[in-house]
Amino acid sequence: MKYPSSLLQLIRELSRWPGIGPKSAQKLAFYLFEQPQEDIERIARLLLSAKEELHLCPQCFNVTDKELCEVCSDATRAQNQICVVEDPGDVLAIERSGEYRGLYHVLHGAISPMHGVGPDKLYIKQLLTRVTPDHEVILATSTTVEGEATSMYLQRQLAPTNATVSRIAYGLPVGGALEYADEVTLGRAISGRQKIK
Amino acid sequence: MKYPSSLLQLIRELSRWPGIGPKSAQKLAFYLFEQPQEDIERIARLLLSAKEELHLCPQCFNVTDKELCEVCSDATRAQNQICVVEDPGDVLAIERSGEYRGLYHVLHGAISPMHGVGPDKLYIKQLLTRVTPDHEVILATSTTVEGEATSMYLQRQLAPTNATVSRIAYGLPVGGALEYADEVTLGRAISGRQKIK
Amino acid sequence: MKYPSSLLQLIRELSRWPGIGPKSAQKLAFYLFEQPQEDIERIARLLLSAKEELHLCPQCFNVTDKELCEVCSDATRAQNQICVVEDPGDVLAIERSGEYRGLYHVLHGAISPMHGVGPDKLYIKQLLTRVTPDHEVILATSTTVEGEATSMYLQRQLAPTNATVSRIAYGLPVGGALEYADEVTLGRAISGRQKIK
Amino acid sequence: MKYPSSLLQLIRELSRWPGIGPKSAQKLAFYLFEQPQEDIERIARLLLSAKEELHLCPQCFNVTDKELCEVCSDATRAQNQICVVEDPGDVLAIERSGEYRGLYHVLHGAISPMHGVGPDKLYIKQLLTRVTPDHEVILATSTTVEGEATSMYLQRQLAPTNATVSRIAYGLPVGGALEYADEVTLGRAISGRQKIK
Amino acid sequence: MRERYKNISGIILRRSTTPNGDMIVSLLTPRGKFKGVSRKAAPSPSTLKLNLFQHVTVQIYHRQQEDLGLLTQVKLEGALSQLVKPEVYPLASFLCELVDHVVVGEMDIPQTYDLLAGALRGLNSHDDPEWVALVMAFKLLGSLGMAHRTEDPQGTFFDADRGVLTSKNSGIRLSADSAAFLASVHNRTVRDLMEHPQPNRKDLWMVLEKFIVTHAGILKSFEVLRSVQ
Amino acid sequence: MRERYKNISGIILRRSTTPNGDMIVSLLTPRGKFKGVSRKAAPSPSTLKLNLFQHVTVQIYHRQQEDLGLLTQVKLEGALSQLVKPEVYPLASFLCELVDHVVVGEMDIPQTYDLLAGALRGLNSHDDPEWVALVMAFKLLGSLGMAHRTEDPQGTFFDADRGVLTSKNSGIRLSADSAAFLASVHNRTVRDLMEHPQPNRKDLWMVLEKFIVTHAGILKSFEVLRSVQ
Ligand SMILES: [Zn+2]
Ligand SMILES: [Zn+2]
Ligand SMILES: [Zn+2]
Ligand SMILES: [Zn+2]
Ligand SMILES: [Zn+2]
Ligand SMILES: [Zn+2]
Repeated sequence: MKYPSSLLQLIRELSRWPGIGPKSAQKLAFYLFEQPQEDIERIARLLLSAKEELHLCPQCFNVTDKELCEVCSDATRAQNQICVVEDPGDVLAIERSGEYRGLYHVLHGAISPMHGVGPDKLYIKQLLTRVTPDHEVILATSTTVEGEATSMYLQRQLAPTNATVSRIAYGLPVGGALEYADEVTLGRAISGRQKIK
Repeated sequence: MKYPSSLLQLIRELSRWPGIGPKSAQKLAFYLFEQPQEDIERIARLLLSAKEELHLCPQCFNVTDKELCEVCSDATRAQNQICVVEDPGDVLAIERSGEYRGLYHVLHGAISPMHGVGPDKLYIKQLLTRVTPDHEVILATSTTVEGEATSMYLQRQLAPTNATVSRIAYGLPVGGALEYADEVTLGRAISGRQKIK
Repeated sequence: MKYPSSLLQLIRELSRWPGIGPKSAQKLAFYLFEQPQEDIERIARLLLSAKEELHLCPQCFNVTDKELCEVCSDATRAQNQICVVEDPGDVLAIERSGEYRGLYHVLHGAISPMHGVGPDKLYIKQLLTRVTPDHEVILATSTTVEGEATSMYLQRQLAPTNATVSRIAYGLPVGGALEYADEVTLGRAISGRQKIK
Repeated sequence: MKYPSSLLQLIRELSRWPGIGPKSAQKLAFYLFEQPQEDIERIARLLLSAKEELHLCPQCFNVTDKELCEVCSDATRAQNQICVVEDPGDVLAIERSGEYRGLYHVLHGAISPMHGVGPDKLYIKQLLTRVTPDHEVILATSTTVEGEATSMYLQRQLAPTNATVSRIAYGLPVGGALEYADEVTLGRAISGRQKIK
Repeated sequence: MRERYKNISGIILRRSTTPNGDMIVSLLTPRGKFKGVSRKAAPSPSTLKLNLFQHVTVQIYHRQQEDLGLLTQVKLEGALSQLVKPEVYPLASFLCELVDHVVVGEMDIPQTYDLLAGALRGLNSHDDPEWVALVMAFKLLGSLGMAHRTEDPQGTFFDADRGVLTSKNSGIRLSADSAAFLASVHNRTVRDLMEHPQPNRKDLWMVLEKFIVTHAGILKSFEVLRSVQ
Repeated sequence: MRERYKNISGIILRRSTTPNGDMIVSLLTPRGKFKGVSRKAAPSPSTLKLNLFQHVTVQIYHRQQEDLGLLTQVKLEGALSQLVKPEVYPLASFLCELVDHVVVGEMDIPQTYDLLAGALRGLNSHDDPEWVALVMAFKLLGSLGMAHRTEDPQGTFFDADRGVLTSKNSGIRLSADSAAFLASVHNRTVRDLMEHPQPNRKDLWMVLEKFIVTHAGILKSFEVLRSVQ
């Protein structure tokens, strides 16, 4: 039996999406088929309008549907703090934490020579032009080898700007038992301990 | 910060799909945003055309884009065999096995009183009208309690048709070690053993 | 700090046991240390007495603490049926199923040239001397490539004995949905289907 | 078939150990049976000698085979630092990190009213008698609710001693991507960021 | 050392698959209802054994800050093969849904547990499964503190709102047999009740459904139950 | 966005279970050898498909700082049912162990991949599987840069230490047929070699084993191979 080609194409397309393997793609396709017509139309419109309305903020390179993104155009946020992250999703995560009220800068990746990603492929130049001596730049790239390398590279590049540079804390994730932390993290948690006044 | 609403809506929509949690939905949304415009248009068209072109075959209730589905309209397939399955995906799976050359009947579910699914919610009446005394009806519903109950129910309903009724074999899945089979399966595998000539 | 050597040795020993990683080994060691003295003595005695009292049955090569194992010495069991399995644990599993009342033969492994296990490393010769033309030999090795190869090898070797030889059934495990069965298993489940009288 | 009772007892005993379920216990029992006699004897001796030789250090309550544990009797370690942990395994983990050269205090648990563990069930009184104004007490209980509650309780109890009290750092585990950190951890990682000089 | 692993033995009341592909299982034990999740609904030997109505022993792993324990090992203790028969399946579904609906979390209910186990065995083998379900449904309600009251032992009406057998002309009118049954069900043994099946049960089913709907809520299996009666 | 999921299609060279209960699988692809782990050796539909000699497409999830990717989904592309026959199984095991032994990590080996796939198909269907194995073993070695050399095309000795066909009286003495085979095997097509099977192969097996032992190390399947020859 040949499967209906529109179904096959849909399955093939879905299986290319990140994190969706061949089995899930088939399940998804049947799921979508069983949704009412108007839902499918809504999904299609959502996809198109998301693509159409969204672009990168010219200042922080986060995803936005405004000319300047909502963070960059919010005068109540600390204008002298820039939190540097790898991906737009990281902005979302930090915002959800509610602990940060400054600006962002999205690099759109991390330096990874093995994958052919050099500093020039990231929005690093644009960061350097934003930073003045009054700024605090918070390096919030991930703590993977690539994230650390990117963080180190940025420290060097930011030195001439005379801005304050800081790195997010290493330590124990909240809610964890010590036995589940690896020794490197544990070492960092000990050496980075905080005095309780 | 408020996230762009088109992005939020997309994330919310994707997180409703089966097998996609909130984290994956966000990842997917950003992935889709990073695809070129024409790819997004293609995906949207795929979704719409899949929905538009596909419907249930009026004979076997499998998903198809033809008037009668490809299996039902294939004269070379054994017309006197009907394999009864729960879902369209099961047809795909059995076809891939290459072991079956008859027709199908898709019930679109299994009897589950606790979930409010009685026999009347499935395409059972339509099956009964198809079956004649010359048919072999192969019950290929799953081996869960729900699938077994459905199979038992169908056996009773099919009795008056005088068709031959058979049930797919229980036993050890191919590629497995005995220690992973539970005792019920193992018992079936022993009692259903096949003589080697 | 050097850890107490008796603790380290215990952890190292436990981490060698199947299914116990280094983390669990440490956890177990501390758990054992926290047990009362008499419990530890009981465990030590259990280990020693299990090793001392147990040996392989000279007829079926299952683990036993009798001269002849309990199955082999049970006159009510069908003496003309021999179920051939890879490991003693398989006997336990089949017994729990309650579907079998014959004798066993434990091979203690499956043929695996890559791991240096040829037919001569298994209790195959001993099986061949047991089998007479009146026997039914049920091949219940696993359905992995290694188990299948062993089953095929035994079929050939058993042919001259004129015994009836059968193979456990392939099919769907009880309790499963079709979508989880791979196509090979599904094919076997269809082709091995059973008529319902 | 009744299984050999020494085997059954061994399986039952093993299945009581933490993290070992009924299936793993059976596997382990067969594994142990297949080990040579001298190995089993060695394991039994290990168990007994571990129990016999080990006890709690009268100063820090870590597990040791010396009168005073190796850390407590090591004059080169910083005598004015006490790292408070829940379990002996935590000492092992911190030692492996190589970042700490002071002393320890093992509480043997965390406060958990739900499980009937109050402060009096832990070695807290013994800690309070150790601490002088010159000490730095590093609270390294876990970051779970129980660990936090214990840490807070200790802060209160330690206040009158005038010792310096600190808490291990919260933050991102080393090697992780931001997207995998929960928002609470992320918030802590941002607010606890370290200036790079 | 706190233990994160727990072994629990009980009857599977319900299993459902989340959109995420995980399987959530409700287990009735003498100590209440426990829920666990089996990741990804993959047919590991574990999930295969997590079938409706079965008696299993599971190992539950409790993670930090998650309320649903993870099912890590499953041992099948017993399965009743006849519960899938068309005349039995809706009845077994109904009893399990009822118990799942009423029992919430940990509570001491050894009697309810024994009654449900007995009910399933009865449904599996008795030649009048409908009577088993009817008797055991009332008994289960009683064990959960939801027995109806008897205002008048001679009453021939059942007032579902108040949950009483009454002689006032309100609610469901009962046959003499049914009235006698309702007046005595919570005082008689299961064995005695089973030995005196009642041929006409329409009104008892009506009473049961109305009583449950009023005092516990609507069960999904009512619909299927009615369609097969 | 970096992708942590990768789809890889290849042939399963080896699978082994760790003491921990995980299953580690070696996969040969045109781009080298990949290893992945399937957790806990539970017979998820995935692990069931991860059988020796099979052609599969797997989804590998790469976690931070772990070199072994996690096998998350498996699609069976093809399985050859006759490889378990007693006269074929040790031969298939031998070829896979050889390739698993020599190929280390990522490398561009489309030819080796095609040869192994062809060899397994040949073993599955050809009525002289031993000849298939012999020819393909030499071809596989050649594709991996381990071809023996020909010092003298008329030579009738094989010097395994130097890996040469020679006329000097050293090493294994060859029949005329075998010497001709060894002189030409790397210049002839598989088809041509298959069309001219050689009845006497004892010395060729000796050459092959000695050559592999000297230049690649001992294979475990040699022992079983010898016992069934
Ligand atoms: Zn911006
Ligand atoms: Zn059709
Ligand atoms: Zn449907
Ligand atoms: Zn025996
Ligand atoms: Zn053995
Ligand atoms: Zn000490």
